[in-house]
Amino acid sequence: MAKISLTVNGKAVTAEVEPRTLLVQLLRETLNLTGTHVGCDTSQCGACVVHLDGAAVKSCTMLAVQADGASVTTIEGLAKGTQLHPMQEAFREHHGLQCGFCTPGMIMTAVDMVARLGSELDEATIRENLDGNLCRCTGYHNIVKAVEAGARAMGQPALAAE
Amino acid sequence: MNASTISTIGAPVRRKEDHRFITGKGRYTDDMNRPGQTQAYFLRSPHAHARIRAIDTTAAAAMPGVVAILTGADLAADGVGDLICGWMIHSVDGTPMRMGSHPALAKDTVRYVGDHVAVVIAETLNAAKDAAAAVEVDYDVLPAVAETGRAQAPDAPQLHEVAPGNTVFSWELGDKAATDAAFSGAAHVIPLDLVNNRLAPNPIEPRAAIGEYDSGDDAFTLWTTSQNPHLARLVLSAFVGIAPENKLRVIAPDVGGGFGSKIFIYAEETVCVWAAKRVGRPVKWTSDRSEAFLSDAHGRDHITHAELALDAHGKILGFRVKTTANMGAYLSTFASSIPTYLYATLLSGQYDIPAIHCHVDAVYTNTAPVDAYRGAGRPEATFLVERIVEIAARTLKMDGAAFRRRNFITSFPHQTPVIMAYDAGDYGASLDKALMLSDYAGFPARKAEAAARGKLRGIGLSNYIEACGIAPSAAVGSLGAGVGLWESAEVRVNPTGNVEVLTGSHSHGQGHETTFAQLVSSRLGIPMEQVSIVHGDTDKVQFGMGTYGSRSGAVGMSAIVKALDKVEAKAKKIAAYMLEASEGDIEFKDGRFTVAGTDRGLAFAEVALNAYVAHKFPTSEIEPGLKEGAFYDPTNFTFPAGCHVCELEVDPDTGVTEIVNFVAVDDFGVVINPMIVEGQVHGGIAQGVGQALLEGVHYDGDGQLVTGSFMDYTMPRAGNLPSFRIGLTETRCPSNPLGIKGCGEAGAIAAPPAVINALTSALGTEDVPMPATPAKVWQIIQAQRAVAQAAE
Amino acid sequence: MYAFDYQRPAAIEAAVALLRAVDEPKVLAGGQTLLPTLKQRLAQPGTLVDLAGIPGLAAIERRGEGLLIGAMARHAQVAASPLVRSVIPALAELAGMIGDPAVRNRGTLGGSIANNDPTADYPAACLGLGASIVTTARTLPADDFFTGLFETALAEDELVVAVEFAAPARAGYAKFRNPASRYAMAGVFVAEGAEGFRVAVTGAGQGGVFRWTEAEAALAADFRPEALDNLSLDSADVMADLHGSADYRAHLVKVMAKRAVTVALR
Amino acid sequence: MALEMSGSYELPVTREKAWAALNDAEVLKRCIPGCEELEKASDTELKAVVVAKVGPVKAKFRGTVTLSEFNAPESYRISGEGDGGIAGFAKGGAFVQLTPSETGTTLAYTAEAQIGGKLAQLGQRLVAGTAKKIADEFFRNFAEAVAQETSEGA
Repeated sequence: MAKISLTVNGKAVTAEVEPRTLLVQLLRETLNLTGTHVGCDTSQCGACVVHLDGAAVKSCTMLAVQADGASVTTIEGLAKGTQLHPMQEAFREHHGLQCGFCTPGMIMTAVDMVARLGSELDEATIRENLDGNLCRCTGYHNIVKAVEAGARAMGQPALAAE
Repeated sequence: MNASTISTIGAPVRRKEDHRFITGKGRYTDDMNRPGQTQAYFLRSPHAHARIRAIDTTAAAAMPGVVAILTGADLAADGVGDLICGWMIHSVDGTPMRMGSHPALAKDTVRYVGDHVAVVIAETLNAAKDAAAAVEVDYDVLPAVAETGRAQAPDAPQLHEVAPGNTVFSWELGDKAATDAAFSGAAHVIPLDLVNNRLAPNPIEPRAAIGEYDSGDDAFTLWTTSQNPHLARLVLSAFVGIAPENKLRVIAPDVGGGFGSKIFIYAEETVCVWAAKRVGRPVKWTSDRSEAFLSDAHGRDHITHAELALDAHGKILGFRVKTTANMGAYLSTFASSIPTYLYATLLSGQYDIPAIHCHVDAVYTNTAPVDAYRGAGRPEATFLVERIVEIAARTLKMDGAAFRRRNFITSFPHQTPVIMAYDAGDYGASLDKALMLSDYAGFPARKAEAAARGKLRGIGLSNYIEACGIAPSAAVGSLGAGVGLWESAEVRVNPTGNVEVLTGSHSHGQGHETTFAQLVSSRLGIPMEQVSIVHGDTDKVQFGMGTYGSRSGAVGMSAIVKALDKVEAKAKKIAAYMLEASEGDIEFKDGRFTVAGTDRGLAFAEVALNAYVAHKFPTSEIEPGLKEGAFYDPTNFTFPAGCHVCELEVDPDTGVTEIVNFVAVDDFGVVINPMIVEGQVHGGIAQGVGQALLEGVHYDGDGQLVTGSFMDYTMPRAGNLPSFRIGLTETRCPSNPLGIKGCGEAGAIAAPPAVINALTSALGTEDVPMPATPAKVWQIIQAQRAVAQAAE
Repeated sequence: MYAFDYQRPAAIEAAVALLRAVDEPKVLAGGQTLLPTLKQRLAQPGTLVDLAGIPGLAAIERRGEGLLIGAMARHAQVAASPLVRSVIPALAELAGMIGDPAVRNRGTLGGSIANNDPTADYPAACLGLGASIVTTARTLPADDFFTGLFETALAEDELVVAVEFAAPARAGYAKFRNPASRYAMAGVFVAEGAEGFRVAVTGAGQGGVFRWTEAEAALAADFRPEALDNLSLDSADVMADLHGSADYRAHLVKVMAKRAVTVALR
Repeated sequence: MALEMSGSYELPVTREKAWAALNDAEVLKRCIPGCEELEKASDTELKAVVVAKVGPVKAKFRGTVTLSEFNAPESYRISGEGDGGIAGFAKGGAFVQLTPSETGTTLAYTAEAQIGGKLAQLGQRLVAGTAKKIADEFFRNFAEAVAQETSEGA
């Protein structure tokens, strides 16, 4: 067993884990943060995307021990209290989800996309940057619209100042 | 528009369920854990066909953390019954279909890679997997057959003794003599051979189950990823024999997509609930994606030869079809109905075809079972009809749209020669709108412009029809269904005027919590937030048939309407007493009961409260309370139809196909929430494009699955698809009170022929297989160039 | 996963010492190939030696006219680095085409080349740019480093420390992605360096990354896409699988080579 | 999935010596890539433990190597099958033919390989290259082994 300390959604966490424990297992099974999902075993579907020190990673392709000392944000940590994150709002407003299973990973990927590429994203850029996230319900049409709108909302000073 | 307002039918109301999904608070089966829970891991056959000589679990059972290792022998010892197929099909000679025994854990033979050999139950999943590696299975490997077209060969290995020649049934529909006669008088006969490729449904949530046994009550609970928990309970009770229905509760919580694959009763959930009593602790299993590829029922997999008879002017005279349908190694829950009553009955398409005959052989192969996948039979029918119609038009040098128009059914009701009686539609209207939205007339100029850039551009039409709202119990019963396909609803009005609606439909992405609430809100005049939709729990909802076949709107919501009618009728009686008026004078509008011609009235909530207080009316005449239930069985299927147009470009250097425009015009009858309906169309198109260009399950000659992960099975990604252009036309469905037809499968049904008709038009050859991958398209272009060079 | 021990040494010497001392060690860099393999129980290492705790291994520095990129530099870091984008833009572009954004945030240069997957991108860049691979034991040219399918010249107790890239006069990379996995079905890196023209091909060779010498000669004579028109890659040693025949891949190599030249000429 | 390969090697020894080596368990053990154990169960059957390593994948197979279709000293078939537990199974075989040549003996082979279970499901893209590599390695090792024996003998 290994003892690890990390920050998850702003809270300090320490845990004893077997080295073979995946980060996603730590989140789901130990910390009961079940918003992060597992949809494949070959690092392709992106349902497990979380932010590690601010960057999107696939939490099913990372050991919990590798996150020792890091700061992790999951879908549960995105909203500020009852105030939804603009990207969450955009997914709801633009019907960017159906069954909801891929949604947490999609939203985390979208937020990361804005952090890397800015808030004015065209359709081609969005589609290319969703390459690591699979959705079987929406045909991506409304996800693309949601990401575009969410990005723009994230760029608005009023919201950015919050 | 917000969910808190009073809704109207036809408004794009934002979804009530979204809040929990976008905040990570959804509750899917794998998110749940039960006290004392154990983990199950299934040991699966690596061979496509083998006899099991022996299973030695001694070493494995002694490993740390192992609770139990169970095999088919244990299942048999407990008298657990086989998994069944619930739809009886009879062969042409009158014999019933040949159903091979399908135990949840193999008895003595495994018949496909991934077949269930044993289950290891342990304290942790790692411990279960560690032990599974130590189970020794002595296999006598047998020859296997995986190809649909080889299953009936005289030398093919035999899967089930009861099914000689691997033939499940040899079935037909239509009038053979009339069809032959139509062909004998034809000016043109268009032949077509095609393969409808096998697909993996791949909802992003893998299947999962937790079985629990309460020895105090001698009762079981099963949490599972099901599209129809009541059907699961029925089958597990009545056929598999796990427990009587009153001692088995099945809960399907949030379910992450299904597309058909979560309708069926599988080995894994059966074993989890059975084993829970055996080990005296809850047993949990969650599929990983590799297992899903092996064991979730696949879709499609047909080989077809067809011929279309035409007169000299392009009028269709007759249609002749011979299909071989691969059922996989066992008959899954609804498998037999897919290539028969959900396929052959749609072979008339949107066209007036006087004579049709279809013969279907269903065969066993050493592959995963095949069953309903989004569209289920109707995509196979539509692909065939729309390909052969397109080829006919091209052969006769007619415009595809004009050819279709010449053959459209234009008056309703219309009885086809293959059972279906189309009740309403306007196929010309959807074609017109699709041609306009796609700028069909401007295509030649765009093609020329693309050619100047070195690209091959094509356009393709698909005029589909589907039979949805899979329901009329008498109809499906006469065709062999083992269950009725009505739907139930219960409307519970609480004393403070808010409402819980219990439905037998099940939502796994379709947005029922919103659409159903929208219906109730508009009908009762109460805000959306005062309406809760309850589904997916057999202890809460008495019975229901679940969600598939685009039936939740047409059938499920109609049941709610019927229950609401009863609620309103009773509330009017109560209101009449309270308002001291006669019942006949009470009107209900915008959430108020009023006395006709006066300003006297009561809000819905006031009447609800008084229904429970019960002081103001004689309870000898009117029972207290306000709760009504209904079962609704429609009089016919519904017939959504429309026209999809695909325009694409091929890069001849790489064989890559890019869809540049996709237009979908659909007639779904009355639409409750257009936002949700369009979302359903988008998703369906993506799966249809996937079938046409990307997706294909491939077994090698030994029956090994070689597309067993997302590394080799190409799922549609955002970059494979364009944004779609969606249009609606509306003819009201006459067979249900809301006029709804259903929208869940249209995209998956319509898109494949639209794409392939476009691709064949771009390439100038009809022989383009699905999935038309870049490698295959490039090969076709090379072959054409070789022929052209040889001709020079 | 099978159980294993986990070590995160703080110095490269300690990492090498661990490789010598422990039973069945396996080096963990970005883990984007290793962890999926372990999850499927297709390997059973005794100890994972994680290089993430070693300071300085992710540095990207100017080295003479070229670049020195640390083994633990993540793909996203290389793709976004202003230094890489100005000195060898084709290398930054290649890094930005690997996997998907989340994978690029974990995957590393050193991990990629030490694994030498026949469909990985970085081996093409290293071979195409004539890079030098700096290990804990020596510095060796890319031509000698990649020795075959999943094979390199690395000894059991040897680690990649960094890769030294000379700045080419011009370079370009073009990749045809496998539709399912997104790995290269044909990836071609074309460069004009101080020592001449190089064309390195990944995704197609049965033995992994290789140089297409006929194309190099043709480009040396005429650095334009058209210079490759009359060439064709012999498909005898080209990979064939469900996604494409050897002929198709060989053809794709040529198409991608031409596109890479076009990129280089931008 | 089944794959077919072929190749040939020049051996600097007589056909009889090459034939003897082909039937020598010790030589075979040294030549089969990753072979950890090879014990004779009979004249034609050997029990084998082979570790196959392909990139990050490392799987241990337990099984048998069988020699058959003897036509001494010209040709035989060598085939093997192994159970890799969770990884699945692998089977392979080669028909080996020896013909005298100017410098000694020409060894020509046609080989086929097949894998099943998880390896077939997940390793699709690597199967062909790996099978070819293993076959090449075996016969290259064999050519080296007999050459070495000759030089040692001389």
